[in-house]
Amino acid sequence: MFRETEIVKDVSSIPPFPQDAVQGGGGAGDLIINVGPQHPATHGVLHLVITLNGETIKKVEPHLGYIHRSIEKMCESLTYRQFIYVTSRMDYLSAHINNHACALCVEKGMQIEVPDRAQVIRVIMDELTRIASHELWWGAMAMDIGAFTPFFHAFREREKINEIMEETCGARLTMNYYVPGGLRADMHPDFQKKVKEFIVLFKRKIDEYDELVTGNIIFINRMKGVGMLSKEDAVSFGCSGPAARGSGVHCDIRKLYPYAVYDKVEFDEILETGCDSLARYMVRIREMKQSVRIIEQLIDHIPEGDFQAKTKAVLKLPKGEFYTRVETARGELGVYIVSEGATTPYRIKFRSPGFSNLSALDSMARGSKLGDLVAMMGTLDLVIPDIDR
Amino acid sequence: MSGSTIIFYLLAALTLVSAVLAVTTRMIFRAAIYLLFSLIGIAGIYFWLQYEFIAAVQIVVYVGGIVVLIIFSIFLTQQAGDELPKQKMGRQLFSALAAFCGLALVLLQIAQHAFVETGGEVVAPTVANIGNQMLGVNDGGYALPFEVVSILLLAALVGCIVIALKSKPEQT
Amino acid sequence: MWSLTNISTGIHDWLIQTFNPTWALIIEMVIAGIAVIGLFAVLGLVLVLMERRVAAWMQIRLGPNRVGPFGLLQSAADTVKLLVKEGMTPDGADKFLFNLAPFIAMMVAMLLMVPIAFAKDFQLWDLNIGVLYVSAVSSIMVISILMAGWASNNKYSLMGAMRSGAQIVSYELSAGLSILTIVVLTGSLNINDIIIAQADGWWIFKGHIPVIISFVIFIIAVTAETNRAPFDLAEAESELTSGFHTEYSGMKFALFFLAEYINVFIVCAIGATLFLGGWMPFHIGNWESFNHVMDYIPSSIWFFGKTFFLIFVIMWFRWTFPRLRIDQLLNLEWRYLLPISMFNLLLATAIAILGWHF
Amino acid sequence: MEKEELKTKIAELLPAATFEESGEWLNILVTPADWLSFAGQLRHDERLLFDYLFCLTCIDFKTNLTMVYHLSSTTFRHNIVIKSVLDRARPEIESVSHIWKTAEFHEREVYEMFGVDFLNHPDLRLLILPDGWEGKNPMRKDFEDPVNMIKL
Repeated sequence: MFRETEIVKDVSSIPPFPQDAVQGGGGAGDLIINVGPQHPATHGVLHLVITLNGETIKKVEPHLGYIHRSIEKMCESLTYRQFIYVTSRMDYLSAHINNHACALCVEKGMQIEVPDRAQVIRVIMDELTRIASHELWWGAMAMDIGAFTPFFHAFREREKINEIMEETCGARLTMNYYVPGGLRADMHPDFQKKVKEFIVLFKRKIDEYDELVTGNIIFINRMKGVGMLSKEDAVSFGCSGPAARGSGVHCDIRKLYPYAVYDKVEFDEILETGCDSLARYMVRIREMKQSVRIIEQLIDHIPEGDFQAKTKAVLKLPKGEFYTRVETARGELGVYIVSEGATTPYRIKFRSPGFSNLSALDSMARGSKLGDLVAMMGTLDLVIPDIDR
Repeated sequence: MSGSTIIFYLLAALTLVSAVLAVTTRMIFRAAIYLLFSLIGIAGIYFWLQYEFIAAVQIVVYVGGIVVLIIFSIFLTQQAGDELPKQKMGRQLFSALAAFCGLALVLLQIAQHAFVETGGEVVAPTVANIGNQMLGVNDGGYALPFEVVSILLLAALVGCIVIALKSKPEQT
Repeated sequence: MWSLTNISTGIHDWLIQTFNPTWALIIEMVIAGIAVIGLFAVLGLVLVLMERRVAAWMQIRLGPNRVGPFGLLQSAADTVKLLVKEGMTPDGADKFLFNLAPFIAMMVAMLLMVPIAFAKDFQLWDLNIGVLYVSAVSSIMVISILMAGWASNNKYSLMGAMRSGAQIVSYELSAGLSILTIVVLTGSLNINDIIIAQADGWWIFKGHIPVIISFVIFIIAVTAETNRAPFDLAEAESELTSGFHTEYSGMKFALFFLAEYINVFIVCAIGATLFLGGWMPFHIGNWESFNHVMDYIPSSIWFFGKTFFLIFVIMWFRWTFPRLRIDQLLNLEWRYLLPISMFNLLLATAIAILGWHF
Repeated sequence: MEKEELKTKIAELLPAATFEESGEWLNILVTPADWLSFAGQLRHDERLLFDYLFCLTCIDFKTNLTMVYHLSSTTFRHNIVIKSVLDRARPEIESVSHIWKTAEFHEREVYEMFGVDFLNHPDLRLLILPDGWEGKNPMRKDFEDPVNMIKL
């Protein structure tokens, strides 16, 4: 293993890619190719060993760990105030929502009442994060399919969200805005105004997205019937989020186990029954519209009051086990804390949505063409740090 | 030596050298590429003779069709970079003999027949003339051979499709 | 009136008077060679810049704007960068073929310049089979891609080469058939004859619906033949990283890159010649006064204007459409384009025989 | 289904199970030997239908290793937690990857991080750790890595 302290002088000592390690592959006429760890389709350091017969995929085998930082182990030595910020680096596209899950778990253990103002701002932030994440997914997926332009169109609107985030949280990607008991700081005075402006703009632009990509005949042909994931398989593989809702699985945590103020706002859980890539695509596109709907209901009704509950200086969770789950842009994020009553968690487990969604890739991809693989990976919306943790 | 002659000798050298290389190289893909150069050299000679139509057809058929076909069959059957094993001495001798016999036959024919200048009028090889000749049914027309060849090609095409359709159920 | 014709005839006359015929011919060849290479360099720079500008315009960004005025020198800077970069040959590659492939691509692109009429009476070689020559020589292009894919000893490259081979060989058929539509209407393979036949109106206007259909098919087919998006499966970077030129770097990569753009230029030039009248100004039937006014615009401007319009259309495709999948690509050709263009050819033949075109 | 109902139902299926109701959900403690047949019953019993394994992990309690399975039903929307205490020296448990397909990846992760041996797992190899990783399991409490770990 190559630690930082060792410098590899002899290149030949680096072990080759594990081509022989593929089980069940390597038959006559099979071609084994490595997609990744550096490959334009993987959006990160994911390594897929693919067994091909001609252009047809026989097996896809993910090799993970290229960006594994052992966040779970790291959290064992961080206090309950500190560990939240590490989770922003997991699924960096839904940093707020990750923080929300951790904050909820600590609040549940400590039985802290979070003020209404903080709850509402949290939900608005979560939904803005979801829109931003889906926008990036939309652009990146269109780029996988071969259309470059949507990427820039998506980033134009995402930039507006990032500006709003920057003003209120001081950061654009890894925000670290939530603390146990509420928010780190109150929202920026311009927050409401800017969010309203963004919503007006975004509602117009999302129709433009549909014109540019959704209605395109080539795009529909590339997505329809590609990467079939049946409802049973989706449940069995533990898929969640848009990937499972595209197969008609009722799994939106915001509806099933409402947290914060999700039980007080009106929105629809998007279900598509196509089970293919197009269905997963449509779920995300329609989800963005629902997120806008949630923000619209809340933005004018942010209650006055504290943004943070009074908490002790040192947080100590009572002995026991606490599990919370939230709906990130990619699916169900579970935070499982085992506490021994100390200031740091004894064991912490993040049930990340990407990890389970990725496990379904092999069964989805078998028998389809190599070109379809990028469509599947695109619609699963894999974020590699979320998978590796 | 005029410029025209130099061009001829250059083209002839290209054709011959790549033909020799095509049979002597032990890398199968290179052999195909040398064959390609040899065919392009022949097309060049046609251009030099100002038979542009024949030259273009030579390129379309041999380069665009046959060599691509050969390359595809190499792709599907061979491993990249592998050298073919060296042939046995007996085989080498036999092929050298066969090549020599062929050469002797051609030289014999050339030596036996004198090249006479044609006295008739020069027929410009325009496309219209070629077309008339190809589809003409009168004396000197090639309609019958043309049709026979097209039936042969059609039969080959149908055969290919039949073979391609047959092998499918065996795989699964 | 200023025109390229006068310059070329002037040089020719002077050479004939000054030297003996052999030397005059050799010098003319050298001049033509230098002119082609010069045009190559200029076209490469212009097209790369144009591509980036068009892309930037469609993607709401600025594009190159730092090097030189309005970023005009950006592609020159890129060329310098590529020239001084290390050209690596991977271990295990067939080095001879690996290094040969980009040159073949380049040579083919250069050879294709031969029959193109850039302006009135301004052509390297007035071949009597000009159109056939173009489709014949462009079929050598596939060899360079196959060679590059094989010799790289890389699986991505090999797959890219296979895809590209299947694609180019298939789409050559419809491109050829749509060219034949015009050949049938004109009755000649000679590029000049085809242009002269459009003196009373371009084929796209006077050839009824069959010519419009074949124009559309031609544009689709040549987009596929030049491996441009949405048919860029040979180098689909989200699937095959870079396809057949994954292993190329430095100037060898630049040659492939340049050859692609020159090929785009050439197919657009052919398209402009066949369907939009080449250097022929916009004429309406026998309306002499209007035609005369149009003749005041130099023929080279007409030619380059039309060609660059078609290039823009092809770039527009690239920055708008998603990529097709390999089986969809072949289905499109064999199930739709080929039968349509065959039927279309029959229709055009009937029109030509019955003299129904204007 | 309420906690009590679940409890009676599960007690029918597996009398040997012990319960713990302190947490949010019903916790059931099973022995590794009982686990496989019990898992099949949980998945297929018509009144339980626990078809969604949403979290599979392991905890190193220094004296033992505890496998934790969080199960949910997409039909009835009830949740339970299954725990199984393993011997720390030779941790072994039956794989459930053929019952819940997601377990295949999660078990591979637990295998490399905690060294739990999953019997009858179809493809028990390293998933996250680099190839050729030998030695200790990083998530165990006694794991030491003087080079890369920074102690606070």
